[in-house]
Amino acid sequence: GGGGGNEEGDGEGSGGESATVRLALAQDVETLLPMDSNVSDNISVLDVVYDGLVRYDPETTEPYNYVAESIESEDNTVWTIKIKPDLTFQNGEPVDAEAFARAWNYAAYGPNAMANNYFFERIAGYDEMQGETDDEGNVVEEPAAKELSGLKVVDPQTLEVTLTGPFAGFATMLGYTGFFPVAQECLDDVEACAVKPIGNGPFQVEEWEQGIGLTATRWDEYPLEEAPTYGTIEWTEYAGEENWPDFQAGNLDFAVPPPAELASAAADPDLQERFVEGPGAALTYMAFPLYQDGPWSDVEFRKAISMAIDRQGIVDALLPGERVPADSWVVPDGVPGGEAGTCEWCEFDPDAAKAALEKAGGWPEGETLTIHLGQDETEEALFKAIGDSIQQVLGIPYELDPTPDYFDRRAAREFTGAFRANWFPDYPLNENYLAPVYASGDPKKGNTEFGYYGKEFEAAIAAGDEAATLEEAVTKYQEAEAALAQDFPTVPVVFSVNSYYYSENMSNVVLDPFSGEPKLRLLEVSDAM
Amino acid sequence: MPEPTPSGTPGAAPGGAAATAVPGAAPATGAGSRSLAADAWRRLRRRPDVVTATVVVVFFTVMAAFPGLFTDTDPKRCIIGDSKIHPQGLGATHPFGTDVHGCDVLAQLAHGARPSLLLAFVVVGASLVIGVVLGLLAGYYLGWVDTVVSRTVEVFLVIPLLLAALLLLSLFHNVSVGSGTFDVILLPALVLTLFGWMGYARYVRASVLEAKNLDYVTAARALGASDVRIMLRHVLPNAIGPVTALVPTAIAGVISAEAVLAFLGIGVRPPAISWGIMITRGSEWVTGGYAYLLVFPLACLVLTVLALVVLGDALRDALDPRLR
Amino acid sequence: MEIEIQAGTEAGVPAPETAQERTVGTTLLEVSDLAVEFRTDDGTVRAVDGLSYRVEAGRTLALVGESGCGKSVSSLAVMGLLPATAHVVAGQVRYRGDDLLAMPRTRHRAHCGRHVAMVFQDALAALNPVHTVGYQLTESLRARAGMSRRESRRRAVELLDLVKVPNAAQRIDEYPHQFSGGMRQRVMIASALAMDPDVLIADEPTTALDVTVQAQVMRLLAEIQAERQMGLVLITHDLGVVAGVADDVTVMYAGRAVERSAVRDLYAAPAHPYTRSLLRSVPRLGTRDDGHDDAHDGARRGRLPVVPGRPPSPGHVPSGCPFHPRCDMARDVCATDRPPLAEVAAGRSSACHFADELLGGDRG
Amino acid sequence: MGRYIIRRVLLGAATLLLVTFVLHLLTTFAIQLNGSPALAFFGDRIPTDAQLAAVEERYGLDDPCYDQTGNPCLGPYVERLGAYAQGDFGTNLRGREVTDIVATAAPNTLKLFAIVTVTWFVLGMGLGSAAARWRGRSADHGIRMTSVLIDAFPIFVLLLVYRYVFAVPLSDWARSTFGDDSMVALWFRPSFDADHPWATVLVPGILLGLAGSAAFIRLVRASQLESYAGEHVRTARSRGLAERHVVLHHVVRNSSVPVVTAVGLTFTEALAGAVITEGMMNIYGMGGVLWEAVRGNDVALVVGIVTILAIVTVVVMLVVDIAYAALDPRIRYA
Amino acid sequence: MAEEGPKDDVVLEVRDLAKSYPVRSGVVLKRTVGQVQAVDGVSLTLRRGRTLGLVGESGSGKSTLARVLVGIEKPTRGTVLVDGEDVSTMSRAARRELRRSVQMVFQDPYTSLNPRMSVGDIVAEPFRIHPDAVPAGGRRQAVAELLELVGLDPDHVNRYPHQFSGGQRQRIGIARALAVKPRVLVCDEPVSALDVSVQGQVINLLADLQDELGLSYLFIAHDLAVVRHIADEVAVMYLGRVVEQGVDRDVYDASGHPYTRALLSAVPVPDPAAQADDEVLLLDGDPPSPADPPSGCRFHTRCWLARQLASGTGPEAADAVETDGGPRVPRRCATDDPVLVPLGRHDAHAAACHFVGAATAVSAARRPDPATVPDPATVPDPRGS
Ligand SMILES: Nc1ncnc2c1ncn2[C@@H]1O[C@H](COP(=O)(O)OP(=O)(O)OP(=O)(O)O)[C@@H](O)[C@H]1O
Ligand SMILES: Nc1ncnc2c1ncn2[C@@H]1O[C@H](COP(=O)(O)OP(=O)(O)OP(=O)(O)O)[C@@H](O)[C@H]1O
Ligand SMILES: [Mg+2]
Ligand SMILES: [Mg+2]
Repeated sequence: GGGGGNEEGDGEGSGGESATVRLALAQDVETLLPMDSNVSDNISVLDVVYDGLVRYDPETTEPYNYVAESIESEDNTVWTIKIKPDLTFQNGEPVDAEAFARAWNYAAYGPNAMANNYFFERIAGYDEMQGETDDEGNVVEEPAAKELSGLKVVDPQTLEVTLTGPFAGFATMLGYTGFFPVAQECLDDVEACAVKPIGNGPFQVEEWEQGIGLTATRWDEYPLEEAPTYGTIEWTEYAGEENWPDFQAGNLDFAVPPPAELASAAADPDLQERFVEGPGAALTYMAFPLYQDGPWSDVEFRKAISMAIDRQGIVDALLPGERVPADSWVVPDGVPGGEAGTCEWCEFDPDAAKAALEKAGGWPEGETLTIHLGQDETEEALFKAIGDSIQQVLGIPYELDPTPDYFDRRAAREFTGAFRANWFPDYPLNENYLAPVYASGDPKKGNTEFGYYGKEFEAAIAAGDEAATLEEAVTKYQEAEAALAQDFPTVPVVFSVNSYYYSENMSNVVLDPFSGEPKLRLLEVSDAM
Repeated sequence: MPEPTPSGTPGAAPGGAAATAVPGAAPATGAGSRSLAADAWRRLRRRPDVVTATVVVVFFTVMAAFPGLFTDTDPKRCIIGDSKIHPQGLGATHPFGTDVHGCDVLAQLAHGARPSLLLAFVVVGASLVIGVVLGLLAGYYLGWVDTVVSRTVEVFLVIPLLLAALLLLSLFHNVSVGSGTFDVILLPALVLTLFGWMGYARYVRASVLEAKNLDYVTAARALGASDVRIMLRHVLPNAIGPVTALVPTAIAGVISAEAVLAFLGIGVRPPAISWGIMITRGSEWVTGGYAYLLVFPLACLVLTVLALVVLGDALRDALDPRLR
Repeated sequence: MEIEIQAGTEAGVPAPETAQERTVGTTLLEVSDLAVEFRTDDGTVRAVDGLSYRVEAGRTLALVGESGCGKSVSSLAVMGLLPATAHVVAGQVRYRGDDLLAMPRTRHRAHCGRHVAMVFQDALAALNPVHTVGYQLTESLRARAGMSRRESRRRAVELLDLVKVPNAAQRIDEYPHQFSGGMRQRVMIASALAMDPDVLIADEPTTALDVTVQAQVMRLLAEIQAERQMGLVLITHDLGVVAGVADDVTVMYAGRAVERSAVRDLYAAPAHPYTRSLLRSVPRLGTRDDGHDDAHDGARRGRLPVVPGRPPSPGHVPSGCPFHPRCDMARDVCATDRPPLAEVAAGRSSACHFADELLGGDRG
Repeated sequence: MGRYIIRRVLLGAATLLLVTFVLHLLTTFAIQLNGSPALAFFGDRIPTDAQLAAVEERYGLDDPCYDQTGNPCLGPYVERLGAYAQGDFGTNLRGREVTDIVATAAPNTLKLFAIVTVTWFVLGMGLGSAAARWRGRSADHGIRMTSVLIDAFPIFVLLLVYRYVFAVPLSDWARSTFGDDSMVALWFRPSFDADHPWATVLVPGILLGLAGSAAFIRLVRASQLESYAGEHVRTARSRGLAERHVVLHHVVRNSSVPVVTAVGLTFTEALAGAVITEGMMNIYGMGGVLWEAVRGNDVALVVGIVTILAIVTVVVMLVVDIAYAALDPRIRYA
Repeated sequence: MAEEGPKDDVVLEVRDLAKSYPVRSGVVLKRTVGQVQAVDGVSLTLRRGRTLGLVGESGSGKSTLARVLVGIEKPTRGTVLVDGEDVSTMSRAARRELRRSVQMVFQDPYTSLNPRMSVGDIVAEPFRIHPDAVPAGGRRQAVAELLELVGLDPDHVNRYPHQFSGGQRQRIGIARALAVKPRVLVCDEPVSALDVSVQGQVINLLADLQDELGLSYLFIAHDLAVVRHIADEVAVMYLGRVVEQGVDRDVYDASGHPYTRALLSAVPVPDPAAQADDEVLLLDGDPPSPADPPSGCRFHTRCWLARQLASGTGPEAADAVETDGGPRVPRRCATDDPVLVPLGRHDAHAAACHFVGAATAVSAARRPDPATVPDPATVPDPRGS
């Protein structure tokens, strides 16, 4: 990491303050409040507007201290965070322990309904801030507390955090958007702040015309080191992903071609020079309603399905360069603890698949396998191909059921067949791929989504949480993944791949393995305009 | 030769004398009363463009009815490894190539004809009936009938199709509609009909407002014709012009709307096949060098619509005696 | 067939009428040998078959004849307004020597309205329902002579006044459906007169008018004619009107002229049996030939004398003389030979084998 | 007539009430059946009841009636009406003012519609009249077939091909020929630019208009043919008027009732096309906003936007109905 | 009187009938600026088997009256009695039956035929509406006979109205009206577009039908000779009012109203020699607008008699007043609305003129020379005798 000071542009590439980066932004971004921002688009904006306690290494995704001077814990339960001195918000307010406590309390308070509320689950006093609801979801009891009891401002530069139990990965979480500090002025008028944030990062939001575009300019008094040299970032909001022609016409600096254009873009030598690629963090997998009796209750059936999917063929035909076949439950590259090949039955093997199905007792005559999914064209294409593959190999007729109320039906356990699922991690740790998805602690019902309960798995996760060091924890979590592999509740299908084409003015383009977005703080821009 | 009497035809039997007066005139009973429809049929048969169009329509109708005649490949047999094979020409395994998923394009075209055409005709037919009936009643009676119809039209016009489509989906998502052809198109047909009749109603109402004041309508009323008769025989035939102009293109509209609905999840659901779905999917690949994925289904659609347009226009002309 | 075209003298637009003086007796319009055919489902039908007539400045020619004998169709042919299913198969229509039918359509059209104007038979249908009467009256003035809006409005009132529509100033803003049948007919006449044409073809211009207004309108036409030396072709069934205003009469039967004569001669001694029967058929105001008394209950009045039989339809015109099946003088030759329209006396022509007999007999 | 208009305005208000109510019902049932839109907020994560309740409250979906399938939820409806009466159209799920959203989105959509309407009108009147005038000749066949051909292409195909095949080379060419910031370069921009709304909405508008024009061309042709058959056309010709004048004043004018109906319907029909066009050309407009709102079950936004659309529609319909009487004096309203 | 038959002899009777149309102005926002009194207080009776001729100025409300009679228009005021029964209070079924028994021939043969129906269908339509009129099998024959009856070629059943000439279309309209053998036929200028020969045939036909079937006709025409020929009684309308009515001979030979006299004098005689020396009693001035009818006697603005009287020597001359812009007329004419007064030999003959006597007196001569009109003072008051 690291960039130069404000004045000196290093080398011919840097165009100085007049240079502009033009990016696309999804139109459904509605807020820039850090506590409320949980999709990659506003996260990527906030990444230059705010500074977190830690930041992640673009290569390894290892966290390193940034606003924090140090983050320490004896027991992985009580954490002491020291904050660098003399830091301020763009409005002049100090960035101190109070600024963090203020933000975290606001986010954790249930009635504020912040999108990142759940990140604070592990901090002591979280439950008291949530209130009670009855079965119908009506609030029966107001929250007892307005502040997290586990949060203590020791002095302006020191914050002490007490967790409900040990968690070795806590420091890793702190670079996430939800943990950014906010100014008092921001909380005084949250609505204004959501549109025009008061950040502490190298850029400040100039104007945000919602639905149309967002402009950020460099904050000249930025005190820390990771500041780019160019002056302006312009985000144009897009309703869909239809921005490739704009890139071609020179109106955007970064873009990804649609599937049909992939081949021609790859064949263009000029474009190939301006191509960057890196592993992604998202996993697409296929799940089964284990809460229901069906052929899928048999693990052999699930294996049969998994081996019947021609992952490589599907990726090559539909999404070359955008996905890679998955053979594990945690993305192998870029996330601590990620390992390739943990899934033994993720190879396409028609014969083995047929044999497994045989073992499982076959598919009931005359039935159709329903595959539930949300309304997304890419996914529909993907799962149609999966369905075709299954039908081809196992002779199981299938039917796609794209529904708009996918999440609701899934939560209500209404699915009657296989369904697609996605996981995009919140912070780079293998734990985040496992615990939130599969752990439930409820042997009867299993987890909400698909009714899975794995005894060994739960034990390994718990052991990981209690581990003394992060390394140790990661190993434990890997054991959990191995347990999962044996139970085989879900079928990993594909991992995402991050890639971008960029314009001639861009150099030093590095993709964040985690969000897949270009690292704006590392980017160098020549002033071609 | 009649007796030349200056006082003219003698009193009784009026008509009798006159009939013999013109030699060479065919006896009155000889001329059967040909209907307008029969007339139209006679003149349509003779036009080459009509014949061509009929052949096209029959071709696709047969395709819809018996897709097996055109291909013996199962349209649902999709092998991802065979993805995007370019057309190989007739006689080969994949005469029209394969799509992204490795499904045979020809097989899909043949099997996609039925849902698409059935849907188009059901929707256009049903909305035509609803629209024409309501428009006719509104324009003819005015008063409260018009108020009710016009308000209903407005309400339906402003409620977005997509919103209603989504609602209907949620109403029906637990109802298993089955997988027969008609079941497959039931939901989209319902939605598109419910939100497709208003235009016809407005056009018909407008023309009826004009047509009902014409003298011959008054004349029919004076004859004691019932309102139904006046509407059907006198007002409607002279008010239907704009609507007949819209119908053939509406068919195309329905087939493309079906594609949008399919995407929403209430159209013809994949892996069921329809031209609409093929067009939507094909359009994604048209720029990547796989134009045939769009061209084939679109050509089927365009051909059908063109044929219908030719037929529709010819029919309209044939049914307008004033153009003779 | 000779076609005379004044080689390129005036391209398209005819010269303003002031350039061409009208003196009584100048031949303005001459129709010769006109034949019109319709294409129908039952084959072609000849609606007009060899019609000739001549219109002179300041004179009125009456076209009379059976309903359906081709009077309107021939007029439409003169105006170049035949429907698409009809076409002229023979003959010429010369306006001041130029054959209108040989001209390109636009040039022919340019003659319409200004040189040859027409009043249509069906007044309501012929008026545009969506334009005000005032607009339609002066449309040609505005579009062709570039008259201003205000001036044309004034002119519209004048024209409507001219044809005795009450309250003209107000009614020019009304629409045709608000006018009574007679008023519509007067509007038609007024609009045809708007451009001050050389020749006016009036197709039953007064059928919907009461006799007082009819008299007014006919007098008006006569005045205009006298003043401007306009040639008038009057198509009518009212032999009383013919007697009152026409100078010459052409009697048509089954698409062709069967008698041509000056009006007085015709009434005095018809030279064709059809004409004779027509004249006999006219109901007369004064004569109640039945002699029934005041008590209406008993005896019925007598019947009107009529020509027996049905008029031939253009599809089935009898051979020989088309009138022979209904003719009280018919002999064998009539069924086989078609008599030509031939001069039978000074200024009189008749298409009857026995015209001499007819004239002689009447004289004697 | 004056009374007719007053009555129509009152009826229009009633329609609005009805529309908002029907919408309210639809969206309420949708929520009751689909479950709370708040769930989508959590994506693949499963919220606790408390979290859900908090989000629901923020979305104004906390009224218990939303959990009882079949309950028409009159309370929230009345509340909403009250707010509307005070000009408060509420906020969307994310707390943004509906009026603010509309204020940003509506002008772009209206620009699009203006171009669509003009395209329709010009093409329809021009080509439709030409086809009617030369009925049965090759011009007629050509126009009809071409228009149907274009019409059979779904709008998204047209836009897609334009964007991916034509826009970039055209835009490059325009930039090199006329300069980077020239009007022409803007015309061919592959997507909308809020700074130059008219220039960048031109081509998409024309394409959308093109896609819908076939029906309109055919409509114009059909109604003009009807007029051509009228005897009054013969009268006009007998006046020696130029054919152009006859066509304009006696054919076009007499066939204007269906045309006006069509123009009246453009607005509502174009909205469906606008969803796609706006999405593909990245125009921030009513179609796209509504589409997202519908998909996100954003009740307040849906009802707010549709109410505004309904007002426009009701007014347009009223104008059209009045125009009928002005265009055809024979039409009388009781 | 002899012809005052029993009451049930009357098939159709109208009492004090009025019909007005609103006059609108403005292009978009139309306001009603007045009323056209198309028909204003007309009372008439039509007897079984008789013909009532209706003549009058164009625009005087004849067609409107006819339309009200057959029920196409609702009267603004007054009642229509058919067989003594008030039409407005009839049951639906009765009204339907009524529609069948009262038929109409429309004035405009061009617009009253559906352009999309073949002639056969048009003429057969009444059979379809009233299926009991002719058994289904015999309809084709019946249509052919009807066409034959009105002098059209039955081979033309498959043609469409636009393929016929004006007169032919008029005959189609007559055939249609005759199809269901109505009891009353309202003919609105049924022969105006026919040549005299066909006209004669049609009129003979109507007369025959009347003799055979006892039809009653309301016969509207401008051709007074035709009316005289066919009608038993005649009513003369002027500006929405009946100004004179009576049996034909009385009205024609001893007209009591100056308008009737003017009408008669204007009839063109089909004899050029005779016409040259005929003096037509031309009415001066414009026909007044029915939207704004003149005060007093509606005819006074154009009345030759009133003008004569005003310029004569009698008491009326002394009393004469100036109408605005118009001629001097006797005060009574300009202020008092005359009522129908009986005159002449029959009670049925009545005219609405203040100076009926004066007009009758000059009626003796068929074409009165205005100069020889006797001084009204010397004319005995008809009511007095
Ligand atoms: N479009 C047509 N198609 C076929 N025949 C037609 C058409 N128009 C007119 N005719 C026939 O041509 C003949 C002449 O018609 P035309 O209108 O000239 O008669 P007319 O002399 O004006 O009669 P009328 O006095 O009744 O108006 C008629 O027999 C009619 O049937
Ligand atoms: N629909 C209408 N709206 C307004 N005024 C009308 C309407 N119909 C008729 N009138 C007016 O009523 C008056 C009487 O019309 P009507 O048609 O009854 O006259 P008419 O006696 O039949 O005349 P004609 O002999 O010319 O046919 C006219 O002044 C006419 O303008
Ligand atoms: Mg004629
Ligand atoms: Mg009339």
